[in-house]
Amino acid sequence: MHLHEYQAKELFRTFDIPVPEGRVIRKRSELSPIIDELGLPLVVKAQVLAGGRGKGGGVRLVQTADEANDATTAILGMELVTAQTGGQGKTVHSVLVEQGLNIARELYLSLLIDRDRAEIVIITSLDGGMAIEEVAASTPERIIRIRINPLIGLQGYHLRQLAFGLKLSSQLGKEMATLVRKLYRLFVECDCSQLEINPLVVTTEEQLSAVDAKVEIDSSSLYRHPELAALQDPDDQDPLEAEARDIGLNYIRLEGTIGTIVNGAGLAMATMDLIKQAGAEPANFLDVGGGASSEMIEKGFRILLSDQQVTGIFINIFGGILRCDVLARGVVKAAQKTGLNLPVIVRMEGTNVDEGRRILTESGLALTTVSTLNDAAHELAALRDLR
Amino acid sequence: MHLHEYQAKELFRTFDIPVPEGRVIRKRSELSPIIDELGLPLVVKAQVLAGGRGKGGGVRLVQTADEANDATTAILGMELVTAQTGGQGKTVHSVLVEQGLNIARELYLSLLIDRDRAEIVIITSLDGGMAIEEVAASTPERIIRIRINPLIGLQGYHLRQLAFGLKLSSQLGKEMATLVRKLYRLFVECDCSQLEINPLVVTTEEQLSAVDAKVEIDSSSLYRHPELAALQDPDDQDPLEAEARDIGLNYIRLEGTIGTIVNGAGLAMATMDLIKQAGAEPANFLDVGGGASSEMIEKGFRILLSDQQVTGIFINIFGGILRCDVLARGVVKAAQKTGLNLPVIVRMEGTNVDEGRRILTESGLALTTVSTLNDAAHELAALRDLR
Amino acid sequence: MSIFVNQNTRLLVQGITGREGRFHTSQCREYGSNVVAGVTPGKGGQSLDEVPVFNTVTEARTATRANASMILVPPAFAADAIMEAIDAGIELIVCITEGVPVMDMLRVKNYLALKPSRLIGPNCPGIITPGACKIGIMPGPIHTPGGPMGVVSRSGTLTYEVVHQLSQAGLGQTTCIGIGGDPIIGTNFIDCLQAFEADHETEGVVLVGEIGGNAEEEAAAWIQANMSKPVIGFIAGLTAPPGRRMGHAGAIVSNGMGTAAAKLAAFRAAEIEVCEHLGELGSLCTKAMAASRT
Amino acid sequence: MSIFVNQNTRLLVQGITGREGRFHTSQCREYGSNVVAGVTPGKGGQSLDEVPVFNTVTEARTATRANASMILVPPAFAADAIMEAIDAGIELIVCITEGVPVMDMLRVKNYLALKPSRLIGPNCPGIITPGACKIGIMPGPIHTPGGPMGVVSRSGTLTYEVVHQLSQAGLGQTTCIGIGGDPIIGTNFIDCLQAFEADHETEGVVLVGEIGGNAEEEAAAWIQANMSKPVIGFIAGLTAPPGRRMGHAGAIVSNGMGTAAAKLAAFRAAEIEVCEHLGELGSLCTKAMAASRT
Repeated sequence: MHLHEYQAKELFRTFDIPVPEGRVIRKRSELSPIIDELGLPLVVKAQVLAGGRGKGGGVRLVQTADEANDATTAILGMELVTAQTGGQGKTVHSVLVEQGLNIARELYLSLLIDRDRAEIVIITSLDGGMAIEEVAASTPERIIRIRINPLIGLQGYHLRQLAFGLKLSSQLGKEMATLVRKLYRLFVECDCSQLEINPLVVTTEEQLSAVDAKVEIDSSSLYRHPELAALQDPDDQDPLEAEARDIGLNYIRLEGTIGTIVNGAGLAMATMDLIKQAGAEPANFLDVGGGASSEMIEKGFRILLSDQQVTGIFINIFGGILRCDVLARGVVKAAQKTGLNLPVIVRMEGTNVDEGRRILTESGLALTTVSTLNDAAHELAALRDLR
Repeated sequence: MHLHEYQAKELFRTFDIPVPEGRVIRKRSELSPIIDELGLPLVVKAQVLAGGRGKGGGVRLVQTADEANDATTAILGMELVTAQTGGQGKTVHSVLVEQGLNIARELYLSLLIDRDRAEIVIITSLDGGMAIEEVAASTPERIIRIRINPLIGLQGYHLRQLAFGLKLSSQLGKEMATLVRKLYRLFVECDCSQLEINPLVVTTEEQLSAVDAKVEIDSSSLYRHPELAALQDPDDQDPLEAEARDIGLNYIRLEGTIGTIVNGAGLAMATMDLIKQAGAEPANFLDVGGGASSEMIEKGFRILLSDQQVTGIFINIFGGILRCDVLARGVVKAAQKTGLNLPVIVRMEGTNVDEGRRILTESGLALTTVSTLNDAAHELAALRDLR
Repeated sequence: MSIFVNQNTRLLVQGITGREGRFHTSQCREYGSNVVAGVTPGKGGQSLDEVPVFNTVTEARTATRANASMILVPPAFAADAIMEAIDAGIELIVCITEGVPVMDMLRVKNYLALKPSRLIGPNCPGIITPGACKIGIMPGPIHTPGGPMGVVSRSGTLTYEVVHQLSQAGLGQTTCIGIGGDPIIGTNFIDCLQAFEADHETEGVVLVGEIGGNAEEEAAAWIQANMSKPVIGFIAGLTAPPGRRMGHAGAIVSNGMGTAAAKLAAFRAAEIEVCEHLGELGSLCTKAMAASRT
Repeated sequence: MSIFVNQNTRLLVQGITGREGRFHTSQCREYGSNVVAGVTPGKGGQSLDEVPVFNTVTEARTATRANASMILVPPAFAADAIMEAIDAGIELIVCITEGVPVMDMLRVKNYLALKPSRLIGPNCPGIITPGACKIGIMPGPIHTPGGPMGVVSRSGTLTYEVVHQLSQAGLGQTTCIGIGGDPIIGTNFIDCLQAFEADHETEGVVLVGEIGGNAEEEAAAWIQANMSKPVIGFIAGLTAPPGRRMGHAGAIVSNGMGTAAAKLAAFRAAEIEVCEHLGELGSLCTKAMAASRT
């Protein structure tokens, strides 16, 4: 789960990590008292969950109240297109208005998890403000990577490697050590998957400040962080995805036309690939779980039917411990209940598959039943041509 | 460094670990207001750093104010002899007066460090009040040992092993879990070497209470625990040992007559053994450090000369990086400065030993110089016979 | 022959009295697994379908000499259950539970490195040596005993699909392992490949990967350097959009890393037989195994 | 031959600019050790008697390919220094520092188990392969190169005494190791015995123990089971009073455990040649070695 910049900065504040003074507004009318309170210059920043907001026009430095008004007017409600949003862009529902700082130097700092080595890694670079991938490609020597074994945690020598690597003055090195200790604690205690500050600013007053903040929380940990779970922003999600999540489905909306219902994430991905290979485009990823109960399939149908782009449905279920005959009855029941009227290909395999196929065939529904994935591919191609 | 029971219980209180209400007094006149405050029955407990106080008459349960007065009078100032004090006993300078509890059950609980496996071990037994060694010998099945790797710390399953092992009710199991979590935190945060609660009482109200508390702190860690270092009790130490500690010497007083000065702890122990094997008794352990500077040797002389039991001195120095000639000059200087007039055997070996021995011989002091340990043994035997 | 589990496996189930635990225990027993004990704190002394239940893993192991454990407990208790099994000296720990926080697994994985236990999972279907022992939630009947194929996969139902095709093609399995779809897992591809390479009955291996991380790339390098037996590789997630977790916590392309394309390229560079179309996996394996035997 | 250190050892000194660090660095260099780098945070870029100083161990190792480190930093910084060396991939770490808190060493020792580095100490004189490399604070000249004896000891000056007697008796040393007097140390007796057993030049070993813990008992059991070469054992502390720490943090008889008598009994049970009187160690070794050669 990604946090908005302003949410991440709130979290930083609770860990006493320095961030610029700022306020979030959702209406332009809220701006004027903030200018009075924070003074000028200010930075107006679109709050959408995507990187590259600056290049997309979502971040503006303003020197006067008029400029602040103009920037806020322009950004609030805009469809912000960045390298990470996709072509359609994301609607800006709120902006963060922050005090401008006197910047002496910009650094980069992030914490992440190395899944292969099971370590926490701190990455820092002398070139704040630049994407770390670009620095890694052009001047890798300007990046410092510090690996931390989670069983011993952050130690003095890690902080020395950081401070000497960034060529910080002794005073600034100490400030950085304090900052990184707090960040590490936040990272671990809040179950972060990723945390990025870019840039981490050194002000002309030799103070550090997290001018940007990206935080991703491990969704599996939210049960123990109700305060973080509450930060989930409904505005920022595809409404269908939000609905699916609320009813317990693992659903991701895509741009194609063939809706899929699959049991199991790996098989669901492979099914999307198969649709693509058959010349069609998957409309979604949908994993109804290994068990694939009829309730879950019914829920899946309802979500798919809400997607106006879907012109056909491919159900790919591998019946394991839950037998195919039970699954088939579930599909029929769900189809009847939802009044399904789109062409549906059902590929079903596994325990009791013959009985399952018989139930599907005899249901009277317009279902195309296939047994192998190769057959499914043929039917998918036909479905594509039909359209 | 060992803490007194009352100090350990103060420390428990700062970690919110339940202990009986109590007050420490050093004079009988302080007792009366405490009886008024705490009520009756009370327990009066001698505060000396030695186990087995109960058997030695240092712990009394009193039901009336008169009994309390009698007990306090008897215990304060007594020479308490227990299995751990040695024959001479220890003078009781203070007593702890505590509220009596309604005891339903007595358990045993301790935390210690397994040096070979580098783990923290919790030992608990169903038989509180008994020495754990006795339980281990007679009914080992009534002891539960839980090993904790310090890198992962105390986990839920450790606490379940404890609660199920002690056959605690679900409610009491939860209380015990809370208690042990706090104790573990105390153990680690205060750098304990050992922590023992015997008995850990279950009251008839189903509450846990640490009725006794033994805590040993790792002396090497005291630099980071000034508040614990301040608890060192001068009353409880041999005055010569306290003096030696204050001047930076590693000195332990023994019951023999041959004082020793050695550089290095292992060699000092071996030297004590050698004295004993020669038929004499070592008066002390004294390690003046691997370097054995003349200042340290002079300090050593002064301590030894303060010990009235010392009738002769054996100096055993292996000159390593610090050369024997330098050492010899140090010995001579120290002997002259301290006005040493006891027979002294000097065994010196190592770098520049010939020059060293020449300096000793020519010093005009009554020093017997030997080169091998076997020669030293002969001289020691002679010294013994002389006495 | 087989790897990690066989007819001598004495299975313990942690969380045996839960709904999932009870059901899958009965399924494993039905398949023939020797379930010797269950653990549910507070239910020690009871028994479930003749399987004795204990309060702690140590008790259970002492009483029954269990050498493997299947963990079916809620995610909040999974790390604790795994470490309890490690400390009790259980040799093989199979954690089925999905949704274990990564921070928990970071600690568990490093703790595991200090100890001799092997962990499979979490978030995995388990491990099965057909005809001998099933530890997990996979459907037993799709498997065929006797080899020649080993199967290792990050997925669940996708593995069943693969196994089914193998069985249909007349290719039995020595052992099939779902290593789990989480970012941090106990046993990885290389551990399994190493064991398959050493197992005499295994003649070839199907490796089923998916987007996220670079376990497939590392496996490919290892295969090229060390593996004498043919490996057939499949990767799921060619069409997965970047930055999204595809069901499995570990299945995510982030910052251009972990793409299916990169993994397939690594397979090809390591001369691994790549299965492009999942529907053809069975026939591809038949061909590959025939080629390797000549 | 030798164990752990030889003429290829490239030594780094952590805490090189401190008083102790500077002095013992010069002593080690005088003996012939190849000191390639020093580390003192904040003094990177300087040099000390031609030895370049770096801010971090990683930097130093990258620049100089140091493969061993001698740590001479105050106790409060020792654990950090050891872990820094571990993470930098230093193969052999020798920590001389006395007074490291046990709780620090508990963590370090377990962390070490995750990594390939070897730690000797803390609270030890170090390790020397006479004529080739000295890492530590022992006096060089008392040693004699060329074997046949290996020496391993928990003590400092007591080890010098032993080595001196060996040299006097005409018995040279392959390698002499002070493993340290603390309760928790990196390399134990068995690690050294194992290495001595495998070292062709070492023909016999002197093992110098003392009261506290049961490392000597474990060593005795290992020797009986695994060692083909003669071992001569000495234990200090027969007259040590129980419950008192005899200088070394680890030298304490507590609750009747760790007595010299028990250790000597274990030696005898394992048929280890026991040296009763320290003064006779040299002659005893001469006899034992002569006997083993016939």
